[in-house]
Amino acid sequence: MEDTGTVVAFWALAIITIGSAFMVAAVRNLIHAVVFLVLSFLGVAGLYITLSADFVGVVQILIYSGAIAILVIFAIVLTPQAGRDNAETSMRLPAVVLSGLVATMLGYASIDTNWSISDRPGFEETASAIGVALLDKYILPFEIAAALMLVAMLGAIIIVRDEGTEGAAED
Amino acid sequence: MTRLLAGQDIAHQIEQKYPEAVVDAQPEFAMVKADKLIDVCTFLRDGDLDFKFLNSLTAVDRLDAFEIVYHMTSISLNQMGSIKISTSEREKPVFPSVTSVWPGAHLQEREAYDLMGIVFEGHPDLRRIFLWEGFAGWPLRKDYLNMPGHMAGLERFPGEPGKKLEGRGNVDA
Amino acid sequence: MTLKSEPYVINVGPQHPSTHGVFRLRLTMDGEKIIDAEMIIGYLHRSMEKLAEERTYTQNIPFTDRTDYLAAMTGNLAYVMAVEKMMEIDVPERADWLRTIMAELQRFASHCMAVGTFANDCGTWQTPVMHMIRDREKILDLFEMACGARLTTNYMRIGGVSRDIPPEFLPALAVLLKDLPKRVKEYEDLLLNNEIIIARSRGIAKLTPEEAIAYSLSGPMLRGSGVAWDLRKADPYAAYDKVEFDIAVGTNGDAYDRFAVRMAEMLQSLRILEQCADMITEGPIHARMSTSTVQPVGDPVAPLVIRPPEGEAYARIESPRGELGFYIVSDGGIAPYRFHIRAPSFINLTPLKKMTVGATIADAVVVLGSVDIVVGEVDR
Amino acid sequence: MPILAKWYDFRDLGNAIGALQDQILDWGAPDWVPYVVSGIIGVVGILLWLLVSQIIFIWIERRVIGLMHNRIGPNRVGPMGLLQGVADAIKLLLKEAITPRATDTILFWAAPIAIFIPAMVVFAVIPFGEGMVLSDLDVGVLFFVAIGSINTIAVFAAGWSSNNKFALIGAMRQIAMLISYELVQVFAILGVVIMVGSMRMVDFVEWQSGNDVWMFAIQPLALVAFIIAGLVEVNRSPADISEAESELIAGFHTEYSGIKFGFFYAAEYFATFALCGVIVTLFMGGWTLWGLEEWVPGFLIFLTKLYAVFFIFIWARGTLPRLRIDQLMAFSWKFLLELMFVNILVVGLETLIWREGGYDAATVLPIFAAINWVLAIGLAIFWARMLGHGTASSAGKRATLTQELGAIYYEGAGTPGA
Repeated sequence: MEDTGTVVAFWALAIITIGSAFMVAAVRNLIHAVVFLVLSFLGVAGLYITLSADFVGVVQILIYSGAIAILVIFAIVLTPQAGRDNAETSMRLPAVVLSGLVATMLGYASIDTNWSISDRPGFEETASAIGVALLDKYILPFEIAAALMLVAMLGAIIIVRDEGTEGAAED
Repeated sequence: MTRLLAGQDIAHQIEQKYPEAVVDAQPEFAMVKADKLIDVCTFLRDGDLDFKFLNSLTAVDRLDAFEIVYHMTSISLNQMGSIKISTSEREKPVFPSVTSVWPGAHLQEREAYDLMGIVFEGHPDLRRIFLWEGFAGWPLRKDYLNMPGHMAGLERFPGEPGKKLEGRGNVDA
Repeated sequence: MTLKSEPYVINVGPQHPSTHGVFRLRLTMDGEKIIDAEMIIGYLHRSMEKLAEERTYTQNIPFTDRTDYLAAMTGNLAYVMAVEKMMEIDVPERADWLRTIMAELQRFASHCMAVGTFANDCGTWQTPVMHMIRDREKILDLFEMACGARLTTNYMRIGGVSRDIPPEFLPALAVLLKDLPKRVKEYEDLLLNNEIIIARSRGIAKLTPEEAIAYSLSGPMLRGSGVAWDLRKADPYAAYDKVEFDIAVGTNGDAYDRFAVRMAEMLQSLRILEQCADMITEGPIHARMSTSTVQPVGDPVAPLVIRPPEGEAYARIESPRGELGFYIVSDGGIAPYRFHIRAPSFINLTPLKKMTVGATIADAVVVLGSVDIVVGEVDR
Repeated sequence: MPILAKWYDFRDLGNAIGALQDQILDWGAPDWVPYVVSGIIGVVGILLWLLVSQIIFIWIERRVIGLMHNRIGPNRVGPMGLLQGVADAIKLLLKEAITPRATDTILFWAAPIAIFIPAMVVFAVIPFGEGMVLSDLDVGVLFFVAIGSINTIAVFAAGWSSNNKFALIGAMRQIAMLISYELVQVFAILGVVIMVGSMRMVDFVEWQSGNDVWMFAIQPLALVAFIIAGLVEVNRSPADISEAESELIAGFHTEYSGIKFGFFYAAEYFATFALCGVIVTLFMGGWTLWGLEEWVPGFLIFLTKLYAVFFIFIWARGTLPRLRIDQLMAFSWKFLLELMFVNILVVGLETLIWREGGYDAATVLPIFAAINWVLAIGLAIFWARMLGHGTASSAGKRATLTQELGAIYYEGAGTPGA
């Protein structure tokens, strides 16, 4: 982790992620905010890769910047009332102060504690390690999550279905 | 061969149903009263003449009157006939619209209105079809943009011997 | 939880790759579904009916090429037959045969364009239309051999045809008639049974026979809805009563059936042409005009100025797009008093709104392709 | 393995790079410099190859489609029209890149770049030859799918920011298609990954050359689904819905002109090259050809296969008509996805039997191949019949011929296109 390449990469990605995250809140146009959100997702994916967790990094790109961003975009585009700009709120000052406090607290906590570096060598084969862990050690949460998602999907279809039955049914 | 029904036969059929509807009967067409048009057309379509197919609807400017000529065909009997209606009103000729009888007349009536200035009452959407809304005048009328005293149409080829029609002066040699 | 979505308006045309000319369709869309369609035409309106009143009967013949520029021969034939009907001229037999040959060649060429552009609208990348245009070129060469022009032929005259076909015309036609049927069968196998074209056009813009007759549709539109009505059979003109052919009829009245009807009609045209090629007789190609008309100096056969008796006449023929009729009123003058063209493309557009509302933009394009309009004839 | 391990033995480009690295280290550069230098050389190599092959392929595509239309195709620019690609590039460079007034300028400017980058980054994972892969991730295939999913955002940004109704419809259609066909693509790859047992691209090639069989012989269904999903992803006919000329003028890049449009045009070609590369690696044995790679450099075999697959796409573009957007979606959700589920189930069982039973590949693979081929064809026909495709009402029918004037032949039975 100490050789110069990854340190440079880390700091570059950190700046991108934090910067675009900040821009998400600061920029006026809502669609620009979403694009910056996607940029921060990619930054986080880059950070995963610097930690040589390549499977999680790639899945982060696939899931977050591929699917969830589209979800957010459709949400924005399909809600008619949503004005296209970040609403002007009077709570701007207290928001800044509060976020400043939280940031300093987190910063202090992360710098002050001495993280114990585990001596075990990094995984080369991260993908198979995750696969094995998912399917034997954590099989129960894996199945519950699958069932939950299935229920959610069916719920979504049912909500749309009965509302559109007369339209969609016959043509 | 398609049998061309003479105007007299059609007039005879119409008279049985609507006695006073027929004004005149010529070999090519039967002239019908304008206000009786809808009843006559519905009878022609649904009666035993079975004129379900309207071939064409044409507006003719006869200088002293406007005529609408309807050509109809009966597909089952392979017969063809035509009727006419006429009005001497020059400024704003008004006729009943046959779109209720034959929907096929929809565009043809809009064309007659657009080019000849004939208003069809009961037409669902009577607007100009070819020209833009603000266009002044009705182009197909004989007196449209005429030089004073000259009527449109070539009556005699310059230098051509032979009779000359009255009231139809043109560039004479 | 109904999503409030406000409709938006889209202009398809007048400059658009698939509107077959300057034809504008203003669609009001709710998402992908069309809720209102309005056609705005008149961009090519040259008011031919007014111009024709200022020219003699013979000078009007070139106008009829330019209304339906994809089927000029049938345009000439219809106008010329109307005037002959008014003057009771009977045309010599050879002229009848020539007229039938030219009309059927024109139908094949026009259907080539119609079927090709319909496949284009279904999304093929110009491949079928290029092959069909190649066949159409061969027919245009025949026209050029016969009357010197490929598109605006101006071939027919009142009382006959302008000039006889050169000796090498019939051999060239025979060669053509040998390989065109194979071509059309190839197109039928490739396009008729193509699943994607079937999926795109089956069930689109269905019209029942009663609706088709009520909307006074004609030609492949009417026959696509199952009504076996063909003017060449109903009221045989030229030499159609001497040739054997069938009427092609669809069964479901949708865009696919009109496409199938046009394909079948192409084969029937070739069948007629074979019979005409070997049954054509020798003889004069122009009727001798009666003395009542003005005789010019020199050629007694084709008078310079024709003056039909007072009266009116409505003659109609089966053009590739439908019933093409000419209603001519004469007041004894040398120019028609009223010259009305019954344009099949214009009237076939009447149910356009009924056919496109409820469908998507992709369907509206396919519907327009199946109606097969020529804007020159729509706007006149 | 290479007899002459000298730097000029170009059969394995690794030699040249290796020699270069030793040279740099001799000059006493810090340890990370050769790493960066070889990275740059790799990137420049791929970029050059991409640009050259794109320019040549513009010409090849228009020529081949021309021949399908029995016309000649471009022959004006340069000898036999060979410089057509160059002419297009220059034209696009010189044309003014117009920005319509009411557009969202930042997004409008960023969209072409956002589309161009993923199309380039994908090549980092594709193995051109022995040891010739820019970054040998052991999640290679997943990287390809993940990068593919980014250009959905770029397409939306392009469609949304150009403030043009046609562009918006095109963008919405494109997003809907990409999402539904991404699933099919992932499941198609899953079948192959299960059998090979790893996601490293080089492993696929080694597995196929080791067992002397091409993956598409064993899993035809996965190949067909992957090609169709690929066609949709790179937006080429018969699925070029969002830029369907006959309906929307040019889909989401209607408002772009000049080099901005050039980026869209180039990105489409690069994405297609990448797709062909992955198809060749996954299904057609990458750079190996039954031992030929000993003599002929691997990347030449790989490129010929890649261009052959690209030809199939051109062929599809020249002949097949376009599906409507809802039919394309129905095809993915109602047809392809179910086939993929069954495919994964069967492949999973087969691999389980193979691994647990400990059989060797030579006996077991032909059986799997037979099962999978029969399954693919049988399942496709059965499922299509279930959805009502092959039935009589939707079959192609000639018009009926009749002599009877005025008769009515209307049955009204035709069901709308399934």
